[in-house]
Amino acid sequence: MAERGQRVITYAEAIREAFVQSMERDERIIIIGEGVPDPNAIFGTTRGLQKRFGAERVLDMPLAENGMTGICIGAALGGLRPVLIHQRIDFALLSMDQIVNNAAKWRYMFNDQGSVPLVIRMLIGRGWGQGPQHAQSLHALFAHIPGLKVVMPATPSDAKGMMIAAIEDDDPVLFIEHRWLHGIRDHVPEQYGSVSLDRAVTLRQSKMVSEMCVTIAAFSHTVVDAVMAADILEQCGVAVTIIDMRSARPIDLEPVLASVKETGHLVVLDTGWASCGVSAEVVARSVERGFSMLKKAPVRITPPDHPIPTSHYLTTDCYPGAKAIVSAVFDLIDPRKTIDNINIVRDFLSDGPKDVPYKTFTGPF
Amino acid sequence: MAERGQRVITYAEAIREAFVQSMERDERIIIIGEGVPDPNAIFGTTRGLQKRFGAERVLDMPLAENGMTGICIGAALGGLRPVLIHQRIDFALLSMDQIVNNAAKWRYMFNDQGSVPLVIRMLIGRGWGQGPQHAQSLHALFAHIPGLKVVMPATPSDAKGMMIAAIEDDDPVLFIEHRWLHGIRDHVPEQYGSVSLDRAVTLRQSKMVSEMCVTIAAFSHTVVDAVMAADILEQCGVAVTIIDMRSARPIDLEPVLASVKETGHLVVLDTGWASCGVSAEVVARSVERGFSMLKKAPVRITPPDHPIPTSHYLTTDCYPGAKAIVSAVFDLIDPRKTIDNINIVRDFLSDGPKDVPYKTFTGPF
Amino acid sequence: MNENGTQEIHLSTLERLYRSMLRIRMVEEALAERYPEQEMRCPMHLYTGQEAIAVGVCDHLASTDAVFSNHRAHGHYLAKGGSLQGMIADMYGKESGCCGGRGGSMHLIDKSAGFMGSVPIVGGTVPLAVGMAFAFKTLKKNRVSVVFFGDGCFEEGVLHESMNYAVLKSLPVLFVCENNAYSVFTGLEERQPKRAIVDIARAHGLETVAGDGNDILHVHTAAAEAVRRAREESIPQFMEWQTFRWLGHVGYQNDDHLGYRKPGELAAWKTRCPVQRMESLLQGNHQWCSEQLESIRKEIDQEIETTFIDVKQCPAPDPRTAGKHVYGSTTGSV
Amino acid sequence: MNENGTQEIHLSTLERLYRSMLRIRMVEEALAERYPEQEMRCPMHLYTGQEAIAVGVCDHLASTDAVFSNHRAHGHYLAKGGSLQGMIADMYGKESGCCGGRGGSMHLIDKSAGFMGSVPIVGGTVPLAVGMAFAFKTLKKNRVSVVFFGDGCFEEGVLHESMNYAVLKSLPVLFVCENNAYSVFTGLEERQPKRAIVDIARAHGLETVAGDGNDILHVHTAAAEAVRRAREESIPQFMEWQTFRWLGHVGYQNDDHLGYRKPGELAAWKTRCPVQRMESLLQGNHQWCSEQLESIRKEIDQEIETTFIDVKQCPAPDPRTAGKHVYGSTTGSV
Ligand SMILES: Cc1ncc(C[n+]2csc(CCOP(=O)(O)OP(=O)(O)O)c2C)c(N)n1
Ligand SMILES: Cc1ncc(C[n+]2csc(CCOP(=O)(O)OP(=O)(O)O)c2C)c(N)n1
Ligand SMILES: [Mg+2]
Ligand SMILES: [Mg+2]
Repeated sequence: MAERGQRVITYAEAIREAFVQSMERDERIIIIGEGVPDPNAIFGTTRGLQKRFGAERVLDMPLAENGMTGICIGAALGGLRPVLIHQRIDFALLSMDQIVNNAAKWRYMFNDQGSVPLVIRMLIGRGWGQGPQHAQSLHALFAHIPGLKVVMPATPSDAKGMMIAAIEDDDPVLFIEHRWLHGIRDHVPEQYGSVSLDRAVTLRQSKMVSEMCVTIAAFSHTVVDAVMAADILEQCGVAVTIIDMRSARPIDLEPVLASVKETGHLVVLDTGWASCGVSAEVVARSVERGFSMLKKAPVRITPPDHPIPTSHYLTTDCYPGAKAIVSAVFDLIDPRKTIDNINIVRDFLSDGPKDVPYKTFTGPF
Repeated sequence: MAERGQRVITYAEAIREAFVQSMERDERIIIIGEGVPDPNAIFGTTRGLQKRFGAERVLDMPLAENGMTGICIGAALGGLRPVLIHQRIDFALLSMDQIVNNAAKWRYMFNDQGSVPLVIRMLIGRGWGQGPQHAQSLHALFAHIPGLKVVMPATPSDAKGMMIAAIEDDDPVLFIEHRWLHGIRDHVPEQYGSVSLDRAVTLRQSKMVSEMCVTIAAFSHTVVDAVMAADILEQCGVAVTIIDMRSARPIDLEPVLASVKETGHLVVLDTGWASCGVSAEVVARSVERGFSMLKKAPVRITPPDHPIPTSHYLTTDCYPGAKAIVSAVFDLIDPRKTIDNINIVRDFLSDGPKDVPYKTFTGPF
Repeated sequence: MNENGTQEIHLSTLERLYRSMLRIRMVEEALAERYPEQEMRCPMHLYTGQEAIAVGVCDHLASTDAVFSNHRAHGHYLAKGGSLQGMIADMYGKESGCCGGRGGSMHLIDKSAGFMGSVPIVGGTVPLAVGMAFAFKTLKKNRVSVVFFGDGCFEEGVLHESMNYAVLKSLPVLFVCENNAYSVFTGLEERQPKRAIVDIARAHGLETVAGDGNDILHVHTAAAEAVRRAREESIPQFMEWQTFRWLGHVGYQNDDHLGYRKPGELAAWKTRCPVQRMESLLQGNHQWCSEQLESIRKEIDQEIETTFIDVKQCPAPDPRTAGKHVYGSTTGSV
Repeated sequence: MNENGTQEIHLSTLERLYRSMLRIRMVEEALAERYPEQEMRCPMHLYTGQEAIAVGVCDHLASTDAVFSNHRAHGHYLAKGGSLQGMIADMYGKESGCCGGRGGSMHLIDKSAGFMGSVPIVGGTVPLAVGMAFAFKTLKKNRVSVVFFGDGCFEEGVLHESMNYAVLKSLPVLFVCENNAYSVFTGLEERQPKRAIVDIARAHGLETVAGDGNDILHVHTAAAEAVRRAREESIPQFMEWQTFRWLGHVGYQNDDHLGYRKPGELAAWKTRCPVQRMESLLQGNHQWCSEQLESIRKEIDQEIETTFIDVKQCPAPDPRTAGKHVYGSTTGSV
């Protein structure tokens, strides 16, 4: 985890730094994707790489998601270590065949005689009217498939460390970034170093002074919501433990169970739909393994079960944030509490537009 | 549900009958898929249809899953009612883009100004060395997506009634058939009639005489396993209620909750992987809605978390059947019971090859 | 026929084409002007510079013919007769928008005009147009289905699957490839080898035509024949038109300073502005005076201004309706 | 060159080609004979009749060159030098199989021979071969990557995406389309319009050749040049060979009685049996006596018999190992 004293950079810069340091170390790494060398440079994350590492290792590509995924698998089997990038995870649906039928199974079906060291970065869009086909959080589709690793770092230091680990990994890793995390700044180690792909982490743990306590297990950008909610909840006397789940496959339940043992209450947050989502899996496993520790049924907080409309007027309730979390926690630990009669909440939660990551953001996106 | 006195036909014949009766009623229905008019006739389910309804309504197609799905969506928007068939659900991965981005969202994103009355039949393969790419149970990928309906009938009468309902439905319905169900024979109504797509059904309910009772919620072919397990369990004094879930989206939890209220024990069976699967969803919802009724944590019984190998020697434990269910139920209701000391179990469970649906079956498959 | 193989076109047609192109141009200029107000909160891909293609093709279509399109849809939508009010209202996220606000710039529809839908997944609508043509043929409707897409889209496998089926079944479909030489910031040479798109389409068995997409007379004449052959003989057609977008891939600004295009490329294409070429034609061959042009401009301007005023007054949709219409009945909701 | 444009081929080469074709034929005959015993419990797609293509192409490849293939892989695998024992053992589901039993007929691999993998998802390996060629070029290895696929596969969009990239990057890859006119029971005319597959490949910018795939001399000569140009000049190549499978799509039996093929089609193709044509050539032009042919047959027969005996004695894999190798480390398991 990030430590004080390290210099502060954004999530996007952290990914870029992971690329630079990895590529310097290992000549076999190539970066490929629509727009990788272009002026936008995948929201800055690939800026300058082509100049530095040459056009043979840093490549744009045709619009051909399934074909290019297969080509990257072939290149990986041939000794390269490709990182393939999709600017929206929605585009990756075109390549489900190659990801699920080939990448996920190559090592297994050929009895360990080959592996696919391929990283596929997929960005989850949100806000500024991304709409039904550009704002999906589809990671659960991949988390269902044995043979894949599916990580969703939420902090800049994890973004760097997990990208390095993903590139070092000999198996296919889907590296899923929420677009709204890119601007987040935090302390990030300067040196090359990996963060393991299969460990959830306790991000924050407030001291329990009463029975009012809760465990929040959060994926990706919902970690940000969880932190905001925890600020509010703590001021209301609720002790909150936030587990940044980090990975959707494998799911590391240990810190969740350890915390639930103390709190007895679990809230699971995800950016993806509930049904057959990673939130369902966390609930199912928590119950299977921690039934007797739970005082009440775990609660899932996820987007509602419909596509995301474009109009910002319509998306008000599509991205449940801190407010929804606080409400859910109140319901769980003390149903008499309501969010409306707590002044502190109003101070925390702005009524500004909900379709931008921060107030000064302007479109287009 | 099927009633005694009706004539007995197979699951495959029931589907064919649904086609014949639907197509006679509605000229707009077309059937399209690789091999639809060929001598194998999709395992008999499309036999004779081309002769009867003509080559304009009953069509073979090129190998182009994504394109043909889009073409069927376009045809549906243009006033036809296509039924598209994939001989293996694994091939449908190629068409995830059209299914998820277009079919599932058309009505929603265009504010109810169009709908996609499309049925996509997908067959789950199993046995006779289908192996890693031909024996996947991928329905959870679709069950995650709002805008789709995903049904998995387990009985011949449901196969007929739900196919009729799927064809009548104005929204995209994925009709998922387990290959091993095709040969199952049962009473099926002769007349045209639909079975609703969103209702689970209590298939069997044994009288409770003691505390030893359990609710089994089963999808698709696992209903067959559940019935076998129930036969054994009942002889051991365990009362079993089997809910045939019928649909993976929507999931109808009412009969499950009603039964769990009585039994306090829930076992969920699915042919698909556990992680982010429909079994996870059933467990999560049962807990969310029935926490206080559950005496113990629900149990999931699913294939192990790896691809299916080809060798029949290796698949012994890949398809947990009646034996695994009986064991799990014993663990749940009385951990001292073990399957080995119960003679009756041995009589029920054969040691024959596990890669064929019935003993007289011969390959190739 | 003149030297371009184009027919002499009646003045009333020229005026219609001019009006249609100019209207698209002016609507997009108005959008660009207002976009920085941050009230149209959705990605927008302006069509400026490419107007001749949409207009030249759609002029031959009836409202019962179908058009599908992509992320860069404004021109196709307007040329096909889609409601201006419906489009702009959707960009503002309003209830009266053509998708009730659910779509925005990237998802347009106006079924009454035969504009059957545009979506931003590249290639997403191509097979849909083929499927619609299949329905037209099966249901014996005397209609044509048209799909507009870019040079980038041609790289998607689904396009080839769609062409194969269109030819296999002799469907009344017209593929219109707008080759503006870029996909976002990426030039054609980084995505496709040096060979002609249209040659691949022809090898698939499609009837093809290619040319200068900024020459409305060429587009219009070729499209007349293509639409006729598709409609009357059910022979699928493919057109590849060279053109250029003037503004950035997304957003409202010129982005030429970013340096991803060849120097002078934009300037050269601007001299081939389809709107201006038509103005010269009208003023030259047909002796129109500038007042005539000006009055058309005024009319359109009036329409646009009124529309924006109307749209801004329209009510926003109720967020509680966001969950509606996932399914036709309620049976599907989980 | 002779009239077919084929080079005169040295007798030792002819013998090698003959042996390789005959061996594939005899292996598959032996498989068909034993398949009904229900001990090889996996779907099998026999290559009988098409042997000249695999053999004619693979004869020019080194074991460091890569071959990828599809569901109908036995011929490609054996022609490339894949272990017979490894293949048959996998069909029997044995631990010593080339995939430890995890693959069976539809998933073959022998990396030591450069047979890099076959899978039954149609089109699945096509981009992989292109990617491997990309790695060869990037890593400056002087190698060629080859993929075998059928006429049905040509309908998959991924093929076109793969061709586009191969040409764009000038990769040392050879696409070999085995056009046996059927996909399962479905004739070409129900899946593709009347135009040549090879023309589409050529329009993509590939160097192409097409011809009678049962004429080993033609295949062999053309492949020599194609492999040379791919290897030395890194120019991607495409071949379309007409051929015919003798047996059913899957399984071990002749299925001609089902009537899905044109009457007489199979019989006509059988007269063009590549093995027999080579025997005639050897006996005619090269005055081989039938004893010479017979002794080769005996040798192969011996090898096959021994292999089956060996394989049957091999141990079955332990079902408790079925969960292994999902990931390289244990970190991925859930
Ligand atoms: C399947 C898919 N891949 C990538 C994108 C991102 N994207 C949106 S528009 C676009 C450019 C498409 O280029 P072209 O088809 O030439 O159309 P143009 O923008 O030039 O009009 C890209 C890459 C997408 N929307 N969908
Ligand atoms: C993506 C996909 N679609 C469909 C199938 C079913 N299938 C298996 S082999 C085959 C025929 C392929 O025909 P072709 O490519 O001509 O090869 P051939 O069998 O003639 O050698 C089909 C349709 C599949 N395996 N994968
Ligand atoms: Mg373009
Ligand atoms: Mg074939």
